[in-house]
Amino acid sequence: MRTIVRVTERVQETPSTVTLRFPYPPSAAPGQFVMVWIPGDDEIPMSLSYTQGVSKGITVKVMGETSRHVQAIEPGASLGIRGPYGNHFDVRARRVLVVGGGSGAAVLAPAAAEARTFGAELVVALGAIRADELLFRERFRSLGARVRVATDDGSEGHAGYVTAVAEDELARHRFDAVWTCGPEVMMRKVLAAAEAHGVPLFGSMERHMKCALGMCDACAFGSYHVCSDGPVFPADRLKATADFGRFHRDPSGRRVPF
Amino acid sequence: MRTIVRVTERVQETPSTVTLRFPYPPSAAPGQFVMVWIPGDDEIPMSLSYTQGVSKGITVKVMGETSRHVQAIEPGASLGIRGPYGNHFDVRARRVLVVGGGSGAAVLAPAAAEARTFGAELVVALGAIRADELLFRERFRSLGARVRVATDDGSEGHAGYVTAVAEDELARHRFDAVWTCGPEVMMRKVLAAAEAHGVPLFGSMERHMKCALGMCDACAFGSYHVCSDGPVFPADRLKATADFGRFHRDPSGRRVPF
Amino acid sequence: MADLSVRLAGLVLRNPFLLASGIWGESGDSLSGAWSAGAGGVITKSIGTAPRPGYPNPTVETYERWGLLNAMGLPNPGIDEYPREIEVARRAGAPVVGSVFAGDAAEFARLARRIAATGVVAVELNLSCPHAEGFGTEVGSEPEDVERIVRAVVAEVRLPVIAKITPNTSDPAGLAAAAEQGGAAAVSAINTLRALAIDVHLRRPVLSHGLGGLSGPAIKPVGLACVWQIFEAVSIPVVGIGGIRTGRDALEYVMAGARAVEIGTAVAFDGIGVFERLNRELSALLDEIGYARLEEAVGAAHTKL
Amino acid sequence: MADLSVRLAGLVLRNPFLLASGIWGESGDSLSGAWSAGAGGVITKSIGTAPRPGYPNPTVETYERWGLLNAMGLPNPGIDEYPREIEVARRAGAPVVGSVFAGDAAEFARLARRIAATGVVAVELNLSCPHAEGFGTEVGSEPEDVERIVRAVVAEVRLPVIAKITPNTSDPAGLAAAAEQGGAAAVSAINTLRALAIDVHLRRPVLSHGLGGLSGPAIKPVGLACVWQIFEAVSIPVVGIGGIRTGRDALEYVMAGARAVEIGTAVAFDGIGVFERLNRELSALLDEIGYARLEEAVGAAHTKL
Ligand SMILES: Cc1cc2nc3c(=O)[nH]c(=O)nc-3n(C[C@H](O)[C@H](O)[C@H](O)COP(=O)(O)OP(=O)(O)OC[C@H]3O[C@@H](n4cnc5c(N)ncnc54)[C@H](O)[C@@H]3O)c2cc1C
Ligand SMILES: Cc1cc2nc3c(=O)[nH]c(=O)nc-3n(C[C@H](O)[C@H](O)[C@H](O)COP(=O)(O)OP(=O)(O)OC[C@H]3O[C@@H](n4cnc5c(N)ncnc54)[C@H](O)[C@@H]3O)c2cc1C
Ligand SMILES: Cc1cc2nc3c(=O)[nH]c(=O)nc-3n(C[C@H](O)[C@H](O)[C@H](O)COP(=O)(O)O)c2cc1C
Ligand SMILES: Cc1cc2nc3c(=O)[nH]c(=O)nc-3n(C[C@H](O)[C@H](O)[C@H](O)COP(=O)(O)O)c2cc1C
Ligand code: FES
Ligand code: FES
Repeated sequence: MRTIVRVTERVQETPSTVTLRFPYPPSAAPGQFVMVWIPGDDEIPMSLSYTQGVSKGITVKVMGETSRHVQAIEPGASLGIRGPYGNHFDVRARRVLVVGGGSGAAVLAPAAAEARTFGAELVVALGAIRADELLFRERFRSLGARVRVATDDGSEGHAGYVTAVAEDELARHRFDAVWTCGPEVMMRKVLAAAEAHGVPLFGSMERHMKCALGMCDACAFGSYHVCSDGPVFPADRLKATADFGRFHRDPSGRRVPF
Repeated sequence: MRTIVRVTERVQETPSTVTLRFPYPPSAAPGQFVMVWIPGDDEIPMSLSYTQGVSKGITVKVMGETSRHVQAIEPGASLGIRGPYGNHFDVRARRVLVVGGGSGAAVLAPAAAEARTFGAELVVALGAIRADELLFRERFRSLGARVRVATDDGSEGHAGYVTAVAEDELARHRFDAVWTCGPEVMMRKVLAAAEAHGVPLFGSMERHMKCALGMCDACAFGSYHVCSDGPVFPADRLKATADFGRFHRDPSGRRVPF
Repeated sequence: MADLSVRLAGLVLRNPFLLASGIWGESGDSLSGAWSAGAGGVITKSIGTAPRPGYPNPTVETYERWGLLNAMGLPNPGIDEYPREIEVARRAGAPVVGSVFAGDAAEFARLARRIAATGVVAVELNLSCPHAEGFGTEVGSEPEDVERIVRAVVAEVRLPVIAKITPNTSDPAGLAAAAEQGGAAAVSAINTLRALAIDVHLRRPVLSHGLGGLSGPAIKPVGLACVWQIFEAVSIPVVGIGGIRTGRDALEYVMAGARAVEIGTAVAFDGIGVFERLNRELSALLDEIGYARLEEAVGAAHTKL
Repeated sequence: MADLSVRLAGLVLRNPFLLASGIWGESGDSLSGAWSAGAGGVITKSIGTAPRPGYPNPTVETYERWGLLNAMGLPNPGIDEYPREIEVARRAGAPVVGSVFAGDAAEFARLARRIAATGVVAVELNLSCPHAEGFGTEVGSEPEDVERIVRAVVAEVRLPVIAKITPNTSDPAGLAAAAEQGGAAAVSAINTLRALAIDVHLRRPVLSHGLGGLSGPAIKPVGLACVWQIFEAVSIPVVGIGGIRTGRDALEYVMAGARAVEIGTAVAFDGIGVFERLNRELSALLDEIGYARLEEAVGAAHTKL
């Protein structure tokens, strides 16, 4: 069963990223995702970037044909939504280092927002290819987070990978948790750093998804399914999974290297 | 869905009538019936003669092959039960004349029992072919009812039909309600008498039953279905139905005269 | 308020909701009761040459809240007695469709002629009961048989002939096309799916006949697929059946290609009041979606694939 | 504690609950995960000659709480890549049944030979997927085709061959008998029922492929009827599939004639923990009814009619 929702709002977050808001009453926790059906086109997994209240949101980065179509959607258009699916971040942490690369910030922002309601202290390490692609920087700031940025082209903040910023923060401060989402190579590095400093890490994973019901095996990730055992995995599960950062599966189920 | 129950008790009520008790938790009201499946044999409608608590009961008169099989059932045997179905007597009446012919007392006894818990005054007119076939006479008495009997062969009480006793009671006393169950010709007469004295009457009807779900039309009774609109009908519905006391339908749906 | 009336094979129905065969269909009073309750038309129990008591009980078994198994065994009063029931329903103003079942084309034709003479508005052929030896599915599973039977009936009666197709087949569309070939004015689908219920404590099937037919919400997706495939294969109208309980269910069938629908098990689950609710729900839904007339929605989902 | 082990076509399974094809079946880790979770054996996703991405999403649609529609489109990594997944599962100790699909007997035989070489304990032939053009139902709906395909495969492999039969047919028993004739060691039934879901607001089918297959509790009575009919028609063992969610469901299939059962949609509805619960429930139920061994119950309901 899908619920057909009408898009109420469209926000161009960055040149390549758009947020769509729509009324969707089921309760959701940050980290959870929905399956978004663009009628006449594909259905793709999207983290909820707004989880509180009835007006939920997704924040979509252009990756290919379907995400381009999603981006082109205007208020008034219909989407089919099912979910939310999957597990979520434990938002009752006290001092959290949030490490986001690219569209990874989409799932981290609502987690940060909910953590704030529990009084968490937040440091956000945000990476993007260019300054104008830094997603949700203002949103993190307005939550009272200390935000540090990294850009591939050096147009703002640290020139290079956001992992360096994360390593620096972990070296200087004590954290109770690291939350991360982004390219798996990035997450591998953040994991290594968090481990070196003894900080529990939770990473949000992506795999090709079809059923989102823990059945079809499309999202197999070692002995886990990202749709039902994830998308948020603790460090030990990530480390125990040989495919982490190395292999994913294409829609036919073939194991392909990143 | 049937529930398979084990018969816990068998009571020979009269030479031709047996009560079977069995645990069946669903709540039931007097007047309602269950479909009783004798595995390997037929499934037939039976009023609940015991409606209170978990231990329900049915009281079966031998009419043909299946009711003979039901009678032969001993404690420990399995029955399939579904229901209870249908409507029920309104047991919050104050002064009730209960008129039962033959196995009709099976459905009237639990109604009388529940009416007593609301403090009703009960007069019972009970008819049978012979004195030893008077069903539930002691049960009515132990409820504090005044019981008058009629037997076809005159072996006890009024010699002749129980309708004469009912007419006599209606002529002498004021009642708030008449409850009746028995052969339809009998109920027709009781209805006429109750009407003559302005007393509301409720009669419990029987028709051939298959689905008991108000679907198959086997129990069609004019514009009603006995299984879902009945089995208890108020006088006006009985009177409005041309078939009452005149026609019933056989298992093929043919209208046949009584 | 959207217009729910539909034209079906020359008939005009006030709404698309027909009482399905076998439900409230043995007595004239029940047929007219369904009409008063809001049905767009009523279909009789399937009538045969002689009276039949049907199978012994248990003849039905509910399956949780989403299905119902039955093996009634085609009980019916027979064609000699049944016309009086049709007369009762007709006098009440109900458009009555006469359903018949038979073992071969000649018997179908004889029965159809007799029932046509009672003033019914159309004849539905039960080519699809899954649990009666010698009838239903047994005569309606091969396209040639379907075509021959329909042709024989069409030659005998001037009324629209509706062929009721079985879903217990690899090719429902092929059977429907055969019915069209034989001259059917419409096809209806689906009848029940062959099914079984077993009681593990008693170690036996529940229904006295063993095998029965599954109806109710459980079969809706199967009925929709049949209607969809049939709609693509024929140009005569399709009547959708199977698991319809809400206005939305009905509209799904209409968009899959049905011009009208039949309502069976919902009467058992929700009572005869279901017709009024179906009318209300469908009308509200059409308003919401923006259809002025139900007929505009027939087959609407086919344009999209 | 009743003995749940079953012998099936020369195999001995620790319990009758096999992971059905298409569920947790693309990766070796998932197959061994199902085995660790308590399955009696695991069946691979149906594997074809070349990698197939399957249909675009939406590929599944849940139908209330009692059914699931899918049109995955037979995605699979292809027979060249898949053996490594089987190897992973085998190393974990799981008895793996290799499922294959193909467009004709020769391709079936080739695929069966290749998958047989990977150390699987049996081969299941998907003759029954209802929504893949050129495969499944399209090659498995005629007895002659079924017999020819099975015969071709049996000639190529020494392992037990299980023919998976479609329910989208008028005569499942005839198809099973044809499989037996062709030399199948067992038949399994049922695959999904052809089905459709429509979204009335969007006026289109929900699944990208339009037609799909219905599985889950909704189809249990249909699966039971197929197994019942097949059991009466063949003497090779039957594997029951369709809507099994509880120990009682499984025992119904066993009493209808199944020696083992497959579990599909229940994994989606209840999680992989369903295998442990099924074992527990079935064992308790057998104790309650008074069976020491599950095998004693096979076909038990047939003696009663
Ligand atoms: C749990 C989860 C949450 C996600 N959250 C977000 C988010 O909040 N914002 C965001 O921009 N992206 C998110 N994604 C990724 C997003 O689903 C893909 O970027 C999107 O599907 C691309 O579709 P496409 O047709 O545009 O790309 P394609 O051109 O089809 O492919 C581009 C990339 O997207 C991947 N992709 C395509 N289809 C799927 C699918 N069904 N499931 C998973 N990946 C797919 C491909 O593997 C490929 O790597 C999430 C993915 C998952 C699994
Ligand atoms: C609502 C209702 C409540 C009833 N309550 C009682 C009761 O408490 N005690 C009692 O002794 N009897 C009761 N009966 C009557 C009882 O159902 C029949 O006497 C019984 O079915 C006879 O079955 P048989 O096979 O022995 O008789 P048969 O030899 O088959 O027939 C004898 C008579 O029983 C009738 N009968 C048979 N099958 C059915 C059926 N499926 N539905 C209805 N009538 C049937 C026949 O029409 C015939 O008149 C009730 C009937 C109904 C409709
Ligand atoms: C109790 C019962 C009796 C039925 N009898 C008949 C019948 O006599 N003739 C017929 O064509 N279909 C008969 N059917 C099938 C229905 O007309 C209908 O096709 C089927 O039940 C599916 O619709 P539903 O899901 O709305 O019930 C019967 C169905 C039920 C449940
Ligand atoms: C998502 C999904 C994928 C399936 N893929 C296959 C397949 O590849 N091969 C096959 O033979 N059956 C496949 N099936 C059918 C199942 O194996 C099973 O026969 C059917 O789902 C009925 O069982 P269930 O009700 O327990 O799910 C699939 C079913 C589902 C739900
Ligand atoms: S998407 Fe199907 S198992 Fe996760
Ligand atoms: S018994 Fe079927 S309608 Fe009453």
